[in-house]
Amino acid sequence: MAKREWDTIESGPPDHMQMLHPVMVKNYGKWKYHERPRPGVLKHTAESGDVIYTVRAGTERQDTVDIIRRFCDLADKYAGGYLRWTVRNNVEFMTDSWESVEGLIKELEALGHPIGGTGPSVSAIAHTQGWLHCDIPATDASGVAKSIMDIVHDEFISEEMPNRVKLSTSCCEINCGGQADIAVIIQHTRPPRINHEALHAGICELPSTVARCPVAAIRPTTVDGKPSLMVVEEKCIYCGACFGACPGMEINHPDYSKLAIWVGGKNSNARTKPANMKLVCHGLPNNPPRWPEVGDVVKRILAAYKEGGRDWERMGEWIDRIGWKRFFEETGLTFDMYMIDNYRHARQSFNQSAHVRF
Amino acid sequence: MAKREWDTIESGPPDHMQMLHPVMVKNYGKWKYHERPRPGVLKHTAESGDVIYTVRAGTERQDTVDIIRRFCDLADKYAGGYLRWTVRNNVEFMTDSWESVEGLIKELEALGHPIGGTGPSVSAIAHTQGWLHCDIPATDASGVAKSIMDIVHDEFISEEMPNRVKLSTSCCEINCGGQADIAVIIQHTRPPRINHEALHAGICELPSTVARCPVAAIRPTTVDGKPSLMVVEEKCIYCGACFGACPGMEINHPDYSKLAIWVGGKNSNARTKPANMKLVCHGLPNNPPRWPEVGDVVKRILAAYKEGGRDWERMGEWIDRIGWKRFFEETGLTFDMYMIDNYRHARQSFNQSAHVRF
Amino acid sequence: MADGNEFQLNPTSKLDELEKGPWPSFIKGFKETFRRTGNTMIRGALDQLNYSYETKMGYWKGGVVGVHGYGAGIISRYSMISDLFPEAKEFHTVRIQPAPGLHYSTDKLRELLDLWEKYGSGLVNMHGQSGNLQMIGISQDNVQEFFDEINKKGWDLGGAGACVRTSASCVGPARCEMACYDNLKVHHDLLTYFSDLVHRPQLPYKIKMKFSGCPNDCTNAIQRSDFAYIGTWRDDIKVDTTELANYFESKGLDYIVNNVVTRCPTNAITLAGNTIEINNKECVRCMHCINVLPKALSPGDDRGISILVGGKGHLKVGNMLGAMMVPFIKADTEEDMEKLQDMMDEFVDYWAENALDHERIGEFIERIGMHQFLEDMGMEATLDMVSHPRDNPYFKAGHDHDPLKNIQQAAG
Amino acid sequence: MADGNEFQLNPTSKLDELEKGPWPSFIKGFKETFRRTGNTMIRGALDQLNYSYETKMGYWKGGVVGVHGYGAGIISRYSMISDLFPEAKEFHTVRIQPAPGLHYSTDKLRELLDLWEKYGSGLVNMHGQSGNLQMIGISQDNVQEFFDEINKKGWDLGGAGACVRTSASCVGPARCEMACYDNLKVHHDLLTYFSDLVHRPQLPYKIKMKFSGCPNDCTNAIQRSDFAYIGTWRDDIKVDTTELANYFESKGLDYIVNNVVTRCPTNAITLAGNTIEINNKECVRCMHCINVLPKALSPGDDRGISILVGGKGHLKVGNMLGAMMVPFIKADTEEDMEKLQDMMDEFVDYWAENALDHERIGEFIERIGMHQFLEDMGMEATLDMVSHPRDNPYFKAGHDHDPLKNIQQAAG
Ligand code: SRM
Ligand code: SRM
Ligand code: SRM
Ligand code: SRM
Ligand code: SF4
Ligand code: SF4
Ligand code: SF4
Ligand code: SF4
Ligand code: SF4
Ligand code: SF4
Ligand code: SF4
Ligand code: SF4
Repeated sequence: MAKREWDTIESGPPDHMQMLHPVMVKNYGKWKYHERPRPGVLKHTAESGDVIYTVRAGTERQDTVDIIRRFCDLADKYAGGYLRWTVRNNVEFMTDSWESVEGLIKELEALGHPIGGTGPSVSAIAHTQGWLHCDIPATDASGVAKSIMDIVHDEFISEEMPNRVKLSTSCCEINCGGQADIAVIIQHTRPPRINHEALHAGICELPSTVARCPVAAIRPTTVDGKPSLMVVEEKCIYCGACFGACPGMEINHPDYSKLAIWVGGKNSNARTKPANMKLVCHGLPNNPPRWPEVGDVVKRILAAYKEGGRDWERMGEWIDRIGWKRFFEETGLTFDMYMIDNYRHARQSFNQSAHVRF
Repeated sequence: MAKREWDTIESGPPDHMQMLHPVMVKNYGKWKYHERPRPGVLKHTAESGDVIYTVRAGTERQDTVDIIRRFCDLADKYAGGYLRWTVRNNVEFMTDSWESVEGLIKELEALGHPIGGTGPSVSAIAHTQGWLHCDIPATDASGVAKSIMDIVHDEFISEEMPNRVKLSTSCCEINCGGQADIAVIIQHTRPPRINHEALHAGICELPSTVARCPVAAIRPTTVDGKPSLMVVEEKCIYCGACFGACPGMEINHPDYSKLAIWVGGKNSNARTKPANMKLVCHGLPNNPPRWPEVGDVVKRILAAYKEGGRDWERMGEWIDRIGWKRFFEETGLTFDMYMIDNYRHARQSFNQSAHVRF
Repeated sequence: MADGNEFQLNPTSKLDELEKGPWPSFIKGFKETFRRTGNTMIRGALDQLNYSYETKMGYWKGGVVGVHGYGAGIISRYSMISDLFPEAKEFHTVRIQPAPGLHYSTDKLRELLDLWEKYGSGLVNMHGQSGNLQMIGISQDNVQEFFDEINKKGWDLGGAGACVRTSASCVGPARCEMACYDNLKVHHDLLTYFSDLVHRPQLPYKIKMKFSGCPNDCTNAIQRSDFAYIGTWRDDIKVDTTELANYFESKGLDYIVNNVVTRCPTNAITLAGNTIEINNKECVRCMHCINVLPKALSPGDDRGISILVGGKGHLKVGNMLGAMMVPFIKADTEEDMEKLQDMMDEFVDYWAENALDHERIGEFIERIGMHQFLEDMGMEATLDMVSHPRDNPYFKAGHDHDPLKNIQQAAG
Repeated sequence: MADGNEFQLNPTSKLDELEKGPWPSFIKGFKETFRRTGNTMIRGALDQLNYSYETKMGYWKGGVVGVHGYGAGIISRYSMISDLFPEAKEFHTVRIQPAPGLHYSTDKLRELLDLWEKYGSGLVNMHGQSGNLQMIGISQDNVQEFFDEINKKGWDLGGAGACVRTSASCVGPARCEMACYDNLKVHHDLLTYFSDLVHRPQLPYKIKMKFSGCPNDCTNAIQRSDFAYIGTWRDDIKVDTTELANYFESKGLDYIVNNVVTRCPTNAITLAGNTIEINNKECVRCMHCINVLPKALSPGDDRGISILVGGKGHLKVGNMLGAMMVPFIKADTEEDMEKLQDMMDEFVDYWAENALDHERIGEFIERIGMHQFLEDMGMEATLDMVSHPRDNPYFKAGHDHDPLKNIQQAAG
């Protein structure tokens, strides 16, 4: 490498003002209201009377320079040379002309990018790196994401759900994908096997690996005369936290790493407070490339919610209203013991009342 | 003592059927509905058409053979020779004649027993043994109870509250008095002083005293060459649990044992689930024989609830509706840091949302 | 001690303040009985209590007092300042189990009072928070004789210490139209069945049972007992349409809407013209609508008990409310009662064998975890047990679980 | 590797399945770019990914790759099976901080893409869950040069490891009428202010901030960040009465009742004839009514930020939601911004000095307790911080507390 001539400028994030459509600069902070002329299109009106349309489209999320350049082409052609991404990896083009909206829709659809994800639709799934890049994944989140989005495609391009539906999927229990109305997350079903060779090779700091375990199940030990670690299997809760600290704590397994489904996460403060999602199905096979069993469960849940939810009722709010018993009935899923919490705050989730449905 | 001639019969609780008014035996399990002709009087109608009136009166709770014999006299005269007590220490006389009801009311009132405690009234306070009998009390629950009941007497004999109001008071933090709409409970404000002499005298089992501490603040130590205990003051949460296990752990103090007020406990399952009560005032002086500061706070809370609560709304339900901020405003009480939970499940009580009232 | 007159009280300036005011005064009562009986134990107790009011400290300490063959039932109290107040040097309490529901006939009660006046102080606590009839103030010498006498009359001691405790029942079917099971009988039979464990502390810690006829839970069972027996029903709420119409007429539509329709916790009730409709599938048996409209609505006919486990007081973990463990069990026939007893035996035995010293069953379950508990007890997990499924991923289901079995069965 | 044609892919029978279906296919995209550029790193990555699909295991391991002077910003990945697939032996990710709100001009973006095609694989992740523009696939040799080039164009690296992380903002005032503060500016300024901590891991663990313009929290800040900045307002909801009347007309009374009046979490909204009235004292700023009636209702004028602290993912304790710590702080002027920075400094410094290794601030507060935290931070406890006061008696207030002071003052 040649001698470095550039002195780093710790510039932080670039200034957003240079990245905005002129109508957005002009009306910055002065928007008055919005409408949704059709699925995938927003219309924001400013106090000045100015209008900006947004066209939202689904993307690969694991993109390429070619894909992004095509978006840039479209932005240049229709949107004044500006575009943005949503927190859910959808791309958005802003324009003040309805003709541009129509042009964008046509061209995006021709390129295979569905228009939608607005209002009470199922938006793009938030997902994580998986086998493509992460060092601890037990599945490929991108593949699960693609497989699910293929199934819910029609719900992305329409607005027929009771309220917004947010999906996520994560390739280990850490859950970089976050809380969602429906989340598909890896679940480990046995303790890590310890690769003593690897530990002997010194790839891990043993004390910090021990410290990482939430239930103090890891203990220092000696194997073949050299320091290593052991796991007290009765204590271990199969969380995989140790694997993040130390690759020698092998938690992943082609058959014993499964998928679990969680529902009712909510992040907004609208009406009810934000809520954690709850476990409703576990032990689904990790079945690439299409994970059909996962897709089936997601479909069942969406169908029941679509049928039963009231306007503005998020997934979790709908379930709270009808009760968990009916949720399981209507989705055909089976409640079992493992869905009863037995971790630190378990008691808070017990039914501490005589309230009971028969 | 003379030689024992009687062989114990482990008879358990006596048969209740021999203790019931004939109308109650006849209509056992076949009651149809009830009404409240006036405060302190219930009228139950059976499927058979039979009617039984109940007259409920307040008592000393720490009673005497004389008091109870007078009740027996009244029961013989008006109630067929039967009577009962409620779970809140009120006495009840059952009769099928309205004249008897009137007679009972007259005579009970003449004896100083208030008629009431039914429907949406403030019923008799549940209380505990205190200095009269317990071995660990820091106050006299009977005295606090009498002082409060004097103040709320008018609310006992009328039915003007939004819903039933249940009070309790306890003479140590163990709270034998139980959860209530308003509870007055001893609160310790410093760690136990250790009476090493007493410990040396062997009055306590040291290991079980150590084990009793919820936060592992007690440690074995040696004092004057003999085994004793010590308290890690930073850890100690002033709960007094150790004092129950060992009188040498002197937690009580005339000035440093204070009174705290808790509100919103609910035991019934009506509408909302049962709920624990919450701390709203602490550090009140332990001020016998009349505890005026406690009475004042209880009065403020009752007044605000009476004014603001809706029909059928229990204390805690009312507060949930108006919000805790307004509860503190309307009662004039002051929220402070100590009212924020910092024990094991503290996080569950944090405001994990952007919901905020200004 | 006052000179001369043995019926003369010593000055109790603090306590005298408690004679004032409209509520019945226990101090007045104590003085009255002392003045009649001259039982000096009362005077001693008043003196010591007044001293407590002055010094703001308590002066009783425990010890061991019991009756032949029993390990529990007497709470012993010795004065720590008997040099000052020798008259109440010993001041033990005898805990007596009353009939379920705290029902009495005057003849049975008078027998007891007479014996108490003979052997004890004459002070009586009706009742203790657990439901005992507490006779306060007796010296060790008299305890056995007093017990033998009352035992002859059919009374037995209650619990104290690490044993099954005296229970409480609401008035139940004796007078309440809401009662969904015969809680008085179940109380009576279960406590009799457990007599050995009531009288002889041999458990890790106390066990309390409370019996409420319906979810109004007038015994505070859920909060105050390890095993709360709450009456409930499985079928539909019974509606008397005539009485319902009467309510509409007498109370008015607004009242019904504001106090019934909008107050149902699950919105199971809808207004339908001039009447209401109840969606019984959504009803959680909270009792509210029945409470407001008792003439028109009542619990269904298929009645039984919900059992909640693990309620207890503040000690160590803060207040614990019982949690639903057995959503529905029948208690009609003798066979039902046997099943109930067997089930209770299993609960108690399992806890007794595995709990730590001074660990209530609620704390025990919290420590070992609900999964272990259910597995060891051979109980099936049901949604009734929780408000919602778990929200953290730390569970160990094992890899042989097949989540699709049921779905496929339904499809196939 | 395929023989002959360097633009020829190897068979990836599993991945090919992911080319089917209506949703855009990342596999198609990868293949397209490989076919155009012949960048063998893409082929290697596809081969290894296909192998993962066959064996159901991942094959990347970490290492240490960085740029001059920085300790963070690159996620290094080495193949564990480079003997099988040598073409993606190294496959590091460069995390780049985009502009707040993920806004781009095509010219700035194209510059970046061109450089990425030159130095890296051409694969791009838009965006990572934390908000980074992630450039996936570069070998160590090229990292410094790539960074220097993009840094010249005004781009900087994001966070990774035990440092302040790249933040996320919603679209904010750029396009959203709900935005209650200039979240894009606050994000920009704070992250710039914290640049040193972004680039040089020197903290116990990661710190994330997220900036949502209003309580709809479109960045999921409360759940996913240690510091959630949520726009809010203190005065009354603004009502455009004409538009409100229009809604009543166009949507109908039923719609307003069923979707607005009955859905307010605190019943702050009442129907008043053909309009609604909002009791702003009862309003908890949940946004719902404004969401349903955006033309008629909008946040008040006295706007600012609520800060919630302690949100984070599953690790160790299960999901933690942030808790309200600062109910209201202004962020209008430069002075306001300085106050905000100072406050953040205090939070971060205090945590950094006292937390354990790998302990997020939410876990830290849970361990030391809220009292300690508030005292050390010199913060006043307010009711906004809790859903309700404590329900267990285990606190140590000390005996010098005077609960009657305020009452007496009010009276006096
Ligand atoms: C573009 C975006 C912000 C961004 O900077 O990227 C955005 C934009 C808007 N959101 Fe959002 N939300 C966006 C992610 C979110 C998220 C986070 C997420 O998707 O992970 C949430 C929280 C989700 C949760 O609770 O789990 C979110 C919860 C809301 C809500 C509350 C919905 C509710 O009832 O719970 C509203 C209010 C509404 O629906 O009117 C809202 C409203 C809106 C409005 C209507 C605001 C406005 O007036 O412009 C915007 C158009 C929405 C539409 O799609 O119809 N936005 N919104 C995000 C689009 C994501 C996507 O591509 O699908
Ligand atoms: C790339 C990304 C997933 C994605 O595809 O988008 C990601 C990927 C990783 N996360 Fe994450 N996390 C990513 C967003 C998140 C989020 C969401 C967020 O930031 O909003 C969370 C939940 C919020 C939080 O911070 O708690 C998240 C919670 C974690 C955790 C658990 C932290 C916890 O205390 O619960 C870990 C484990 C750790 O830090 O030890 C982790 C660790 C990791 C590591 C570094 C795995 C590891 O320990 O080696 C992953 C590197 C993957 C890779 O090769 O690139 N990641 N991670 C996201 C970052 C991209 C970006 O910078 O934009
Ligand atoms: C007599 C007694 C049972 C007993 O065996 O002793 C009793 C008797 C009745 N209760 Fe009760 N309750 C009795 C203690 C309780 C308790 C426990 C307590 O007082 O500590 C509770 C739970 C309190 C709590 O939630 O903290 C209790 C919660 C109720 C409720 C639910 C009220 C609510 O809305 O939360 C009802 C329903 C009602 O009010 O219609 C009820 C209803 C009734 C009814 C109307 C039942 C009936 O149809 O006969 C009885 C007449 C009540 C009246 O006073 O108007 N009873 N009731 C108890 C009288 C206590 C007293 O002297 O004040
Ligand atoms: C007498 C009574 C208070 C009263 O005036 O009514 C009482 C008095 C005592 N209770 Fe209690 N408890 C009484 C009902 C309760 C209740 C209420 C109930 O049973 O419904 C509770 C709450 C429910 C529960 O069991 O948790 C209660 C929770 C406790 C506790 C805390 C238990 C816990 O795990 O939280 C203790 C401490 C202990 O057992 O170590 C305790 C301990 C005690 C001791 C034995 C104090 C001691 O450890 O030395 C007190 C003896 C006082 C005495 O001299 O008579 N008492 N105690 C009540 C029993 C009378 C009766 O048998 O009828
Ligand atoms: S969820 Fe787990 S495996 Fe997936 S990217 Fe995050 S840390 Fe890696
Ligand atoms: S998997 Fe989790 S519980 Fe098991 S040893 Fe590793 S860190 Fe501990
Ligand atoms: S509350 Fe405490 S002091 Fe009072 S009787 Fe119960 S154990 Fe004794
Ligand atoms: S008062 Fe409580 S916390 Fe303190 S030493 Fe005694 S048992 Fe432990
Ligand atoms: S618990 Fe039910 S059955 Fe028992 S008295 Fe109360 S209302 Fe009646
Ligand atoms: S009992 Fe309660 S839950 Fe059932 S219908 Fe009546 S009010 Fe609703
Ligand atoms: S968080 Fe609020 S301000 Fe930001 S985009 Fe969502 S609705 Fe608009
Ligand atoms: S913002 Fe929410 S809390 Fe406030 S009035 Fe509207 S709906 Fe009610």
